[in-house]
Amino acid sequence: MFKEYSPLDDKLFQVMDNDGKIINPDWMPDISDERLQKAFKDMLFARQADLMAVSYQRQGRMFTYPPNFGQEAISGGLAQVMRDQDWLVPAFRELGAWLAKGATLKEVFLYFMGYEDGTVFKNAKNITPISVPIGSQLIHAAGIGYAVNYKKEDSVVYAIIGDGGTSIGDFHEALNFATVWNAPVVFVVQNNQFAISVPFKKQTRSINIAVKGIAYGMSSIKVDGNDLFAMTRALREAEAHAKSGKGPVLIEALTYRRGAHTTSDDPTKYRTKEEEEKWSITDPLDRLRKYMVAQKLWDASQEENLLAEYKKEIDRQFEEAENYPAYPLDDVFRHMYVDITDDLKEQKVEHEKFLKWKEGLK
Amino acid sequence: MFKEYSPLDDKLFQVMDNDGKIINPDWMPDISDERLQKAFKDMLFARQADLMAVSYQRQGRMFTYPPNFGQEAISGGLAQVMRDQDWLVPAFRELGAWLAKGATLKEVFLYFMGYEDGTVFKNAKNITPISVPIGSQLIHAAGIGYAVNYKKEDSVVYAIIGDGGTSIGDFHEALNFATVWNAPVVFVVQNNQFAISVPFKKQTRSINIAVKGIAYGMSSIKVDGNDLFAMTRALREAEAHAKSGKGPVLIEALTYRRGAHTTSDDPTKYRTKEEEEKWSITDPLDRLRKYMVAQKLWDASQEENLLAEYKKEIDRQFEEAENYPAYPLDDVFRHMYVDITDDLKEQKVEHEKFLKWKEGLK
Amino acid sequence: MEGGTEMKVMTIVQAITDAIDIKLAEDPTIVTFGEDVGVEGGVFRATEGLQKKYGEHRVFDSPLAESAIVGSAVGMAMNGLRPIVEMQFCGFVYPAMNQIISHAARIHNRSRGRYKTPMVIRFPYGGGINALEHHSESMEAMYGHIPGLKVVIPSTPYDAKGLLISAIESDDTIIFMEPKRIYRAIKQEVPEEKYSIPIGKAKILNEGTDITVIAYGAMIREAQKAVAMAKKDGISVELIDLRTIYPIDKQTIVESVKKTGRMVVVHEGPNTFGVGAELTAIINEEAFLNQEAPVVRVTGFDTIVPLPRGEHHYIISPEKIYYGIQKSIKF
Amino acid sequence: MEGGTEMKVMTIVQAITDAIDIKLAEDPTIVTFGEDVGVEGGVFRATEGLQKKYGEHRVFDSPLAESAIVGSAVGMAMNGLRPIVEMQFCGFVYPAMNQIISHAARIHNRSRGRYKTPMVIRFPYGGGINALEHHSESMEAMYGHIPGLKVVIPSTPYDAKGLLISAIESDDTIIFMEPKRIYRAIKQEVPEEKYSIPIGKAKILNEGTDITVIAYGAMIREAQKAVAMAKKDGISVELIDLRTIYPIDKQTIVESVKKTGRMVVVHEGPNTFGVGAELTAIINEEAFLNQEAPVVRVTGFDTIVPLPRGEHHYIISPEKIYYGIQKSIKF
Ligand SMILES: Cc1ncc(C[n+]2csc(CCOP(=O)(O)OP(=O)(O)O)c2C)c(N)n1
Ligand SMILES: Cc1ncc(C[n+]2csc(CCOP(=O)(O)OP(=O)(O)O)c2C)c(N)n1
Ligand SMILES: [Mg+2]
Ligand SMILES: [Mg+2]
Repeated sequence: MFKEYSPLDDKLFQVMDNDGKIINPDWMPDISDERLQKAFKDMLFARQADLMAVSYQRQGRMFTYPPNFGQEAISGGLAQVMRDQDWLVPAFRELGAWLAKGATLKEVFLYFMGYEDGTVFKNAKNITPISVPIGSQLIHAAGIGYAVNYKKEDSVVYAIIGDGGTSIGDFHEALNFATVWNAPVVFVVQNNQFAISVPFKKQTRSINIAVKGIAYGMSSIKVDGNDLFAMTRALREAEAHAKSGKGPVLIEALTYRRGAHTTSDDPTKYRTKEEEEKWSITDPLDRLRKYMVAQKLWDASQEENLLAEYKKEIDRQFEEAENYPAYPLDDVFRHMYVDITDDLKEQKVEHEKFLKWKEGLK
Repeated sequence: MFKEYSPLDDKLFQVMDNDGKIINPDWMPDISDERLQKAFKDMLFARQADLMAVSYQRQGRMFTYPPNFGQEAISGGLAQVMRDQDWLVPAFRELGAWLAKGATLKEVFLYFMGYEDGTVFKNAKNITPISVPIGSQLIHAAGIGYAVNYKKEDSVVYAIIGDGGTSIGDFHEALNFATVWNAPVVFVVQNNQFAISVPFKKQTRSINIAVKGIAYGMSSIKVDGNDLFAMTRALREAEAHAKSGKGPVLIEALTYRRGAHTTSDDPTKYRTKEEEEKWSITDPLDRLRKYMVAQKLWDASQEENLLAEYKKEIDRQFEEAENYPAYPLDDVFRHMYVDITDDLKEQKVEHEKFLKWKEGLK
Repeated sequence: MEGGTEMKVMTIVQAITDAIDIKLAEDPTIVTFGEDVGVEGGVFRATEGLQKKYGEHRVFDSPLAESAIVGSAVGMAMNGLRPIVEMQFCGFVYPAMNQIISHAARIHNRSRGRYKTPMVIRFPYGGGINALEHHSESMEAMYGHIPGLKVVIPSTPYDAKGLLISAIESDDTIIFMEPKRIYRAIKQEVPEEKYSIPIGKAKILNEGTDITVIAYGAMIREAQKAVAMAKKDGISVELIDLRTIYPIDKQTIVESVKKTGRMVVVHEGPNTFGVGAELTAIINEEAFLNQEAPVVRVTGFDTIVPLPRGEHHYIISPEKIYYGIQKSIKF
Repeated sequence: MEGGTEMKVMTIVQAITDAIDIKLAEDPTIVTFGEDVGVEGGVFRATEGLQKKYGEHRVFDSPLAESAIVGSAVGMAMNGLRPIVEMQFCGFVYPAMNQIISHAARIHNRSRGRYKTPMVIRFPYGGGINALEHHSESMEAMYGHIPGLKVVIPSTPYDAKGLLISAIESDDTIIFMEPKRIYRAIKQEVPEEKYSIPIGKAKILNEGTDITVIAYGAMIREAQKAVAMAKKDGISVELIDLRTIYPIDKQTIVESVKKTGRMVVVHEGPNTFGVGAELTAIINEEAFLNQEAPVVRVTGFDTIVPLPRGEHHYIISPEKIYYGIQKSIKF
């Protein structure tokens, strides 16, 4: 596949068109009906949670939140390939992938409500915490991949980054180390066309992101990131490639950030309604729905009921998060080291003395 | 030329073979006989200075020195294109290029004897100081190039780096910024196949270094760095490209570091005599001499006399450097800021008090 | 300022925009760039409107790469420009550390004065805005420890404008750290015209006789509240705004402590190897015989700034500063 | 050490190799890598012979990229390995600052203890070897200021081995700085077997009553000469090797100064915001009433370490330390 879709030709790997028609049946991935229904539901759930997160934030019930609206098929594809023993190395805009890996929505809410506890993802196997410094997590993926080889594990590492992130040095170093080490890493670039306000065309003059793999001798492909089938198929090929010892793969997943960068951003400052509308036609959920309805795998009339159910569940998890216990003073200190220093113990004791004194003031 | 010699084909751009025969006359650059004689002499001088630098160091008369032995045609090519208004942004292994730009050998010796004064290159126009942190100087080149465009200057920026340097994040960021800004920068990678002890094949899995340009949409080419004609021609094409507003160019100059990494390095630890001998056949001076002798542009029997003259001159400059005035205390402080701080003034005064006290001890 | 000067009410962030605006208008060698600096006008709107006014060549977005932003500014400076670069947050400067330490701070020395780097690296710092990880750091002591840098932190709109103008006009590399917590919290009348405030000079905000409190940036406001609490209890506090982290205005500080005999230092960054340590050392060296009590450090913990729900534990309250004052007084 | 232990004369660099060797033999999760670490055995030969002994998967060269070296070690650690990485010089760590500050120092806290980063980042530091620019830095205070790191500096072969073994066995991220100036200058009998020296404990090298001198790394040797000079003049110096820069062993230092009443701190790195400042602050806080004189800082200037011909101005001589001792005594 990496030969057929050489990024040098800037061909986009698609399986399904915007109307949900399969235009590239040779590359249609094998997904059972049940699995597909689950995939669609999960994407629907993620979108609903995402929309509600934005509105919780507007209500002042959460601090900041990075919307995934429009990018659900990338996480949806990852959900098709990630196994327990595989690693997910995310940035911060991978809601569906986190959930697929075993994180709970409540945890995600907790994180964006301001608790580190929310990024522990304690029931998710092999997932690294949310990583905010752009690009830096890709290098961890290379290291994790080295350890996979070293320990002869059967794991693939899925590492996620945005289009803006491809400009930073760590992107380059990570891809280089991963290839030099033949590490089983699949790098997925969510090319949502913006880094906050900066459009992709200001990030680089390369014809696309996938060609950047050539600089490392890495197999790479540009995929329609709003096409669940294309994403799934590309990820499966990448998985096979990585597992067979052929080294890492770079997947550019072309998509569009339909929402704001975060809830504190206002995209009207830097892009047009027309552009937004143009991209809305490619929406990953709409396309998949059309396909599934046509295949009689989905009854759109049920969707409202389902959404009502989802809303309840999302509200429930959000409220649970809202009722999370207060953040104890001890939590500021106790995780700083495995072997905590006297210095930190003292600082805590001293602060407690102050708190007592402050009590006395009143 | 960048089309004809696409780095994707891993074709090496050569004009002259190892026997000094022109094998690619279409691409032979236009150089007058005098100019060529001067180029050869300059390369000869640089080599002689380089060899003597190593032996001065062995005699304990210099601290450390990075040999250029075997890489002279790269600097030799740069000498053909660099004008006063052009910038040279070097790393630390560009003896011939420094001299061509107007630095004196004495200055170079001073630097490696341990004086910052040696990297001021005060009579050389538009040259940046020797840069030791690998890769970092390429970014300066992008910034200088931005300023060239901003001020509408007629300048080209020549930025030099080694093969090892292509692994570091700054390489990536520099190439990206330069293309995004359409900066008139020619990046020259001296691929001498080693980064200290680490062979090139351990740096990357890309088929060559030139292909890395594709990641930035940058024109690039792999050139025989031991072929003065190929280097000259490639640099001229790159110059024209950069000047015409088409943006930067990446030149991989394939060469071999025939000497040690620096005088404190012992290459026998990590490479074989056979390898060294294999590469000695491609020596840039030997090839050029063969060509020139065949063209009756050079009389090899004169070379010994010339070398004797050069040796004298090199010794003279070295001795001048050795007689350089002592490094005054004030020089530790006075260049730290344009507007020096009271803190530094005090530290100097306090140190002088100590020195007085110490005098009294004796 | 002289009478007759037009004044305008500004926030700190507006004062910053105003300083850059004035200098862009005045000096064609000035450019400003960074992530989202152009069209968007910066995530905190510090460069709002400037691209429209001065064009894309002078005010622009860069690709997402801090090392290249700082490093290319070094190159521009070597070729005659005077760049002002924005790093989006204090916590995102680290990819640029090599360019800052190895080049921006050194080119002048390395080239024995041949090349200058008249550049400003500006970024918001500090906690208290309920932000994600890496958005609340205060690493001024780290920058102060790097030879070749000067480090400036304003605490009011008036100072922000005057100090930033000095920073832009300086021929040295200036780290300009902006207290984002009070970007919009304080409004003040600021002269419309150009003026500058010297780098390296602290300011006595409140004269007092019993104890000296030294703070800067967003901590000034908290310290002022503590000063008011102390006043109620009959303690006369001399409050000093440090304004410049390096070079430190030893004279003002030492004179004050010689008068009061006591000192409290307040800062958000980690305690150990922080600004408080250096100020203590200075007092110890220069006013030892006047010290009536140990210097009290009211600072951040040696921890990562917690996410918002835990941040109240970390953040320095006026009460905590007053606690420090009491501790010193009662010694 | 117990009697009966086999001893071997080693330099510091040999002791380091020995520590890594012992741990590689004992623990299959340990790997070590960096630029020139494999075939070459490191530019200072600290990993000499280890690739031959343990194979290319455990001891290897990496591409030239400090950020990736540190960052991939973080990843390896998250997936169960215990990496030891070498940075070639203190002046070349900066490209890795973001990985160090934002990840190596934080993953444990960020993940609330789910992931540990049991890794050692080791590198030579300090001046005095007639090196090029960037090869003489001493930035320990900078690392000490970063929450989440521990910073260790040995001064003898015995300590180098024992401290490095502790560092490798620690589940925290350790910055291990090696005084390259004395890599080979000191030979000492060192036990062949494994032993460890606790991180965070200073060592009293010389008991004394008149004044406390605190140093570490290559400055210990210089301080010892100063102690001898002082002895001749009848001054009894208590010499303490700090050994760990963070966390600081306050107890040992404070107890000593409570006894002697005077302190001199010696370090190579820049003065302002340096280790001397923090030690002064500690003494000021904990032994104020015992202080008979201000703490004297004998440190590097706030300048870049000059190239070799100027380095003698910068470098700290025994005389300069003794000058500091005199200054304190005569106060
Ligand atoms: C090193 C670094 N610099 C700056 C930032 C601030 N920042 C957060 S998100 C972002 C844009 C990221 O764009 P992209 O990589 O395309 O990801 P997206 O947000 O589109 O998912 C920036 C600049 C950061 N987090 N880290
Ligand atoms: C950031 C950084 N890391 C490490 C070093 C130490 N070092 C000096 S030269 C060198 C190898 C450079 O190799 P290459 O780029 O191929 O240039 P060459 O020496 O072959 O000319 C290394 C690792 C350095 N100077 N800077
Ligand atoms: Mg994006
Ligand atoms: Mg090389």
